[in-house]
Amino acid sequence: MHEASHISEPLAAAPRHRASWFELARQHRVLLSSAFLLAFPLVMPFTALAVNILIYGLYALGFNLLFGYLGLLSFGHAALFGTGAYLCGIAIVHFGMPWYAAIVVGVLGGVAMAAAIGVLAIRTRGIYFAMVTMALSQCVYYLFYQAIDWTGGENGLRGINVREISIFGLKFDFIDPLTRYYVVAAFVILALIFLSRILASPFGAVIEAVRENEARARASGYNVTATRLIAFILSGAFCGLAGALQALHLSIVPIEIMHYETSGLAVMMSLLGGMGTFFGPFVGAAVFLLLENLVSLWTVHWQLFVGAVFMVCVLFFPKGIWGTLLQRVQK
Amino acid sequence: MAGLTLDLIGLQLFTGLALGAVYVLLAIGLSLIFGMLTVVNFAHGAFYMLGAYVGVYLLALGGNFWLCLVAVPIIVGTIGLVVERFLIRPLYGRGIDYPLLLTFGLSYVIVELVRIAFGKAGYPFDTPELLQGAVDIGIGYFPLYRLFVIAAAGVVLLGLWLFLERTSFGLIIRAGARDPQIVRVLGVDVARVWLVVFGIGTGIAALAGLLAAPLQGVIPEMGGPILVEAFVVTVVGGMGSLLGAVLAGLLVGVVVSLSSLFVPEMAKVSIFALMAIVLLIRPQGFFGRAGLMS
Amino acid sequence: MTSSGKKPTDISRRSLLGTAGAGALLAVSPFSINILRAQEQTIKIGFPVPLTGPYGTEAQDQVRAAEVAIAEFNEAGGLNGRKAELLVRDDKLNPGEAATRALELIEKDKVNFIVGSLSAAVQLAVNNVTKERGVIFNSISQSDAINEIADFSKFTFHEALNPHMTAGAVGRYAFPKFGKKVAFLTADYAYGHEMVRGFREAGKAVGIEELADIRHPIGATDFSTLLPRIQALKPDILCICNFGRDQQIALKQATDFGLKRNIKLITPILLYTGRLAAGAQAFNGVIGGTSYYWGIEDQFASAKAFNDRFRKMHDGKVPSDYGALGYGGVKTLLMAAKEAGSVESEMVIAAMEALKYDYYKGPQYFRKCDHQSVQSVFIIESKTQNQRNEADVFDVVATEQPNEANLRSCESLGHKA
Amino acid sequence: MIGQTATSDVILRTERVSKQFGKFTALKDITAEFRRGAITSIIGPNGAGKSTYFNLLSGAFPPTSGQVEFEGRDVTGLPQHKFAHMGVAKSFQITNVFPQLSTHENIRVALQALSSRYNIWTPRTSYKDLVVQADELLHRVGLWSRRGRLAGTLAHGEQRALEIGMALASHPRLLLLDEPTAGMSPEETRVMMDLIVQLAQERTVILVEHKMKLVMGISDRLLVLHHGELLAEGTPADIRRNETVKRVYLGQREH
Repeated sequence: MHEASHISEPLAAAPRHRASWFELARQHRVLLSSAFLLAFPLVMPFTALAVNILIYGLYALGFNLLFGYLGLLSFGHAALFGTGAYLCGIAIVHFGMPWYAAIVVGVLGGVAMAAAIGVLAIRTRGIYFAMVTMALSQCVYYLFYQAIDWTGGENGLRGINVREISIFGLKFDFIDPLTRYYVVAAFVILALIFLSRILASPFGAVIEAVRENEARARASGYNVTATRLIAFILSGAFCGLAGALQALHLSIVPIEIMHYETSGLAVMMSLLGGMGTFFGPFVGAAVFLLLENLVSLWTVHWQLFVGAVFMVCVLFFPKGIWGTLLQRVQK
Repeated sequence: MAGLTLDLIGLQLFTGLALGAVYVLLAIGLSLIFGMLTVVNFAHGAFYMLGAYVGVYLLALGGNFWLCLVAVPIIVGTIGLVVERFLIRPLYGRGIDYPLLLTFGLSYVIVELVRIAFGKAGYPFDTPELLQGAVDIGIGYFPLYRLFVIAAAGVVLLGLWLFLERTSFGLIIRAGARDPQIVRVLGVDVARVWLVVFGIGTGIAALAGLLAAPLQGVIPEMGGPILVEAFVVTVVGGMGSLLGAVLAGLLVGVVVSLSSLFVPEMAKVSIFALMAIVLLIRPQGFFGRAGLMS
Repeated sequence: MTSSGKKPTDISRRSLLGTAGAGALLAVSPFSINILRAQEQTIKIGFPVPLTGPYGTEAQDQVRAAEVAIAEFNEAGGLNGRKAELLVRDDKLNPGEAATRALELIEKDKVNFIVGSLSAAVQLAVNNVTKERGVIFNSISQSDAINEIADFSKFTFHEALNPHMTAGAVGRYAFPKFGKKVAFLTADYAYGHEMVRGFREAGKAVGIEELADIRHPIGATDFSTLLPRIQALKPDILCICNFGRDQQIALKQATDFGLKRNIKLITPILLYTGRLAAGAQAFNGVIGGTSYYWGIEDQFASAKAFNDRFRKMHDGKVPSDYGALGYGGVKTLLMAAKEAGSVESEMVIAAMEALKYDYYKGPQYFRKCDHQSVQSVFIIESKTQNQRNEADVFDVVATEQPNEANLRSCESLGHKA
Repeated sequence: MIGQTATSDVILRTERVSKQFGKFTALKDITAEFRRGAITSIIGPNGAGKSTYFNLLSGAFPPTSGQVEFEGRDVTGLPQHKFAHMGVAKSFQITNVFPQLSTHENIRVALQALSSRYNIWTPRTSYKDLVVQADELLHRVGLWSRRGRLAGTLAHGEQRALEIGMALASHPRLLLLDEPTAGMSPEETRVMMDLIVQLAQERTVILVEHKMKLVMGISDRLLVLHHGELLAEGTPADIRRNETVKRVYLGQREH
């Protein structure tokens, strides 16, 4: 062992040198992502789609924190997304709250729902976790479905009409599509900063450790159950924010937002983009929604393409589009 | 609650059993596939739907319902074989999530292909003439076809049981479900066993779809909601347990039917609540093995 | 025309530019876009309908019929030479998707009007987007909520019938005829409840005895759990208050349970496409309402003209009920624009409110307070005998003439009028 | 000796612990004491229940009946992660590191478990003391040169050493090692045994070992398990003389 150490000294230093620009990009990923998001609407077919990509990207990002970074597959994230959207909408429609307060309510809603589902589901594992989260989110679906006075039931919640928003005394026309885009983008960038901090923090290290080796993490003194629960709740904060932004963007909250197919969307987008990659969820959301948008222009059978692309990813690019790209660049 | 009588509740129980019979057939295939291959088949609902459509197609070609009962599982089962061989097999050893995700994508593809081939509107599926109408079962009138569905499910279960208990191939499957390692040690070609199991599972799902067709008609989306319910059944019964699938299937059928009698607004949520409760008390389901999922 | 002869190339180049970099242009100067939206451009009508999903067939028929309205308008010279154009979008039966599509149509495509939607929730979502942006929306989906003050705006029009009208008409026809003991089988959501409300309102006048209102969850695949209970109640009439696929399965299973032997089944809306999909056996003898059935061409010249035009454009097919609504929705807006001589919202609204029209199903007009189209309701009965051809599936057994008294009153909807 | 209390020089004891797996009894009524500062080895032939006993001692799962006491405190049924916080560290029988993390990060993560684990905002690199301590531990277990390598790419012996480094990160008063030399070359084994002796100067060590010869030289005391029961207990010399033990080990060849 002592002899080996002399040989490997330069080896250890070498990769650091080779991928220096890659490392640099990695260190400033929030900055790069933000710059990209600011220019993004210019290349999109229409702004409302760009806003949707941001929002679904954020939703998938929240999911990815759990699945990509911690390795927990949830099929119930629609409940977190939907609760954020409904609570934000209800705050505006029924309580006349200002838009920023409503966003806070939405985020807190996502957090609270994640805590409730998490406490019940976190003890189960693997496939069972996926099933229990799905079942619990279906229960939440019917809960919101039945609360017609608050949610509008089947008809959805309407009237989340924010015409004008003021930020530090400046007034902006929220009906204007680009304004709407940049307001949403600002929140998404805040979320990216937050995620970046989480991943770099000691808790980020715990998440990696639990994903890598649960037994070892436990023996090292980590409470694995608590770690999962905290990650689930953090995930709920991101998804709740995404939901709140969705409510403001579309000015309605449809009950479909709680449907298990919405949970499936997060899975598909994360996997398409690249699980466990920082920017992958946005790539996944963009690819999914663009594919849906473009393909549905010339055929109503767009689901065939989406499904096929997804299968190809699972079979040949398990790291997803962004993950595979990163891997290529790294080499 | 006007008109609630014991007869009515009895009739409702019977209805629940008929409903449960379809759940059982779906769940048993899911469970078989999961128990052997540890694959959670998200395309199971799509195979169920495919069974109904193949039935529609065969009837249009001039076949009759009884012929379909035999041909449909064979045709769809064969498709299942192809899917296992070329799409799922490359994913073994990559963790439990990947086959799940693949079949999730596959379900989209199958549904859309059916829409292209058969259109979006769906087809009527008349109850076979011999089985039309209702019969008096002592407590009230009950549709003959529903009795037939219960009986057909029973026959399939009996056949499956005989196959598993009395044939050497069944013995291998049972051993493999307990411990795949043992089968490998015995020098059996595990890949072939898995292939066949997937084929049988999808074949039974297709049969369930065919049996359900006269009850609900046939549309491309018919596999979606029932897949979720079949998952509930498998999880409540214990993933991988055949006995669990049967008992939980009947239980879920009865719960749905009784809750829609007493608390209709809770009918849809009742089975999910049931599942959540079962899993919180007994995380591995009725007959599941603890720690299987770790 | 000669003076504008060279303009189209100019415009098409600009609109191409506009499409390619809509975002960029908009960022630099939002006004330039408005200037581009000059009078010479085509009249754009956004048409979000659920092309994918379980109502794809109905949606496709809506598009076909809307194309007929566009073709007629353009052939007649358009609005002083301005042609109309239909921008079809797939709302996927999802309100969120529909709202996004409505935003796309308004913000990117700069449509003048939006017509469309099939489900109630989608219609309300589109309406919420259009009314905020001052774009006229003529809904061709059936719901009561759109008439109510909370969702209504002056930009909101409703060409379709609503459940209150259809259920009411069917009830007024059926209760005196088949008996007073009535049970309901109701889909447990707003649309289902609205249907029941309509039946009850009609039943008050006749004095019906309500035995039970049995609810089922929307999207149910199994009604067998409820049917024995209904059977035990021994009603004269069972009102099936649900829609589309739910209705097909409910009728199918009710037939299997032998309910039809001594109970008359009625429903507010009998869908032409639904009847074709589920088959004659399940629907046989069921009575329901509809806003349109091609068979009324014996009654109305306008229906005959519309059917013939539709047959000519679409290989001899006849329009379905929802299809006809697509025609009516587009036609009314275009004719109002023509009347107003402009596509300017305020002027078109005034013209719509003043419109007395008979385009495809007899006389119609928009009520002032809620912009609901007052129109006749056809009572039809599904048949298995004496079919002249494949499309001949219903008999029109009665027609309820347009009458504001059959609508919910403006006051009860919250309007001041 | 460090941290010796007046209460007792017994650091860990088990009182009639048993473990059932379904109908199978893996351990039966074992009462034993482990002295502070000593190296105690648990030996026995295959299937004797060594690993089960080890898992009970380290808190991986609770006994079916009986009691486990650490420093006079009843710790039966406490969750695994609490053991690390009390000062009990363990290594696994099968190599058990975080393969996708760097060697340094493996140890840093283990160190972090005692302080800042649920902080989600401050960058982990700003905890300079942990970085420095991790480097010290890397030196200690001879892996300094592998600092930046992914743990999964290390040689088998190196991974075992890394595991010990991670176990030391919690400053354990009691170190539990499950067959630390399994699968090692003779040279690697020698280095590992030296390391264990060195570690034992500052803390109590309990070893589970299949190869009896290996531990005879370094152990202060030995426990011999057979068929889930405690067969014998004593100094290496006692055990060497014990006829029952001889019979059990002669019954099957020692590797």
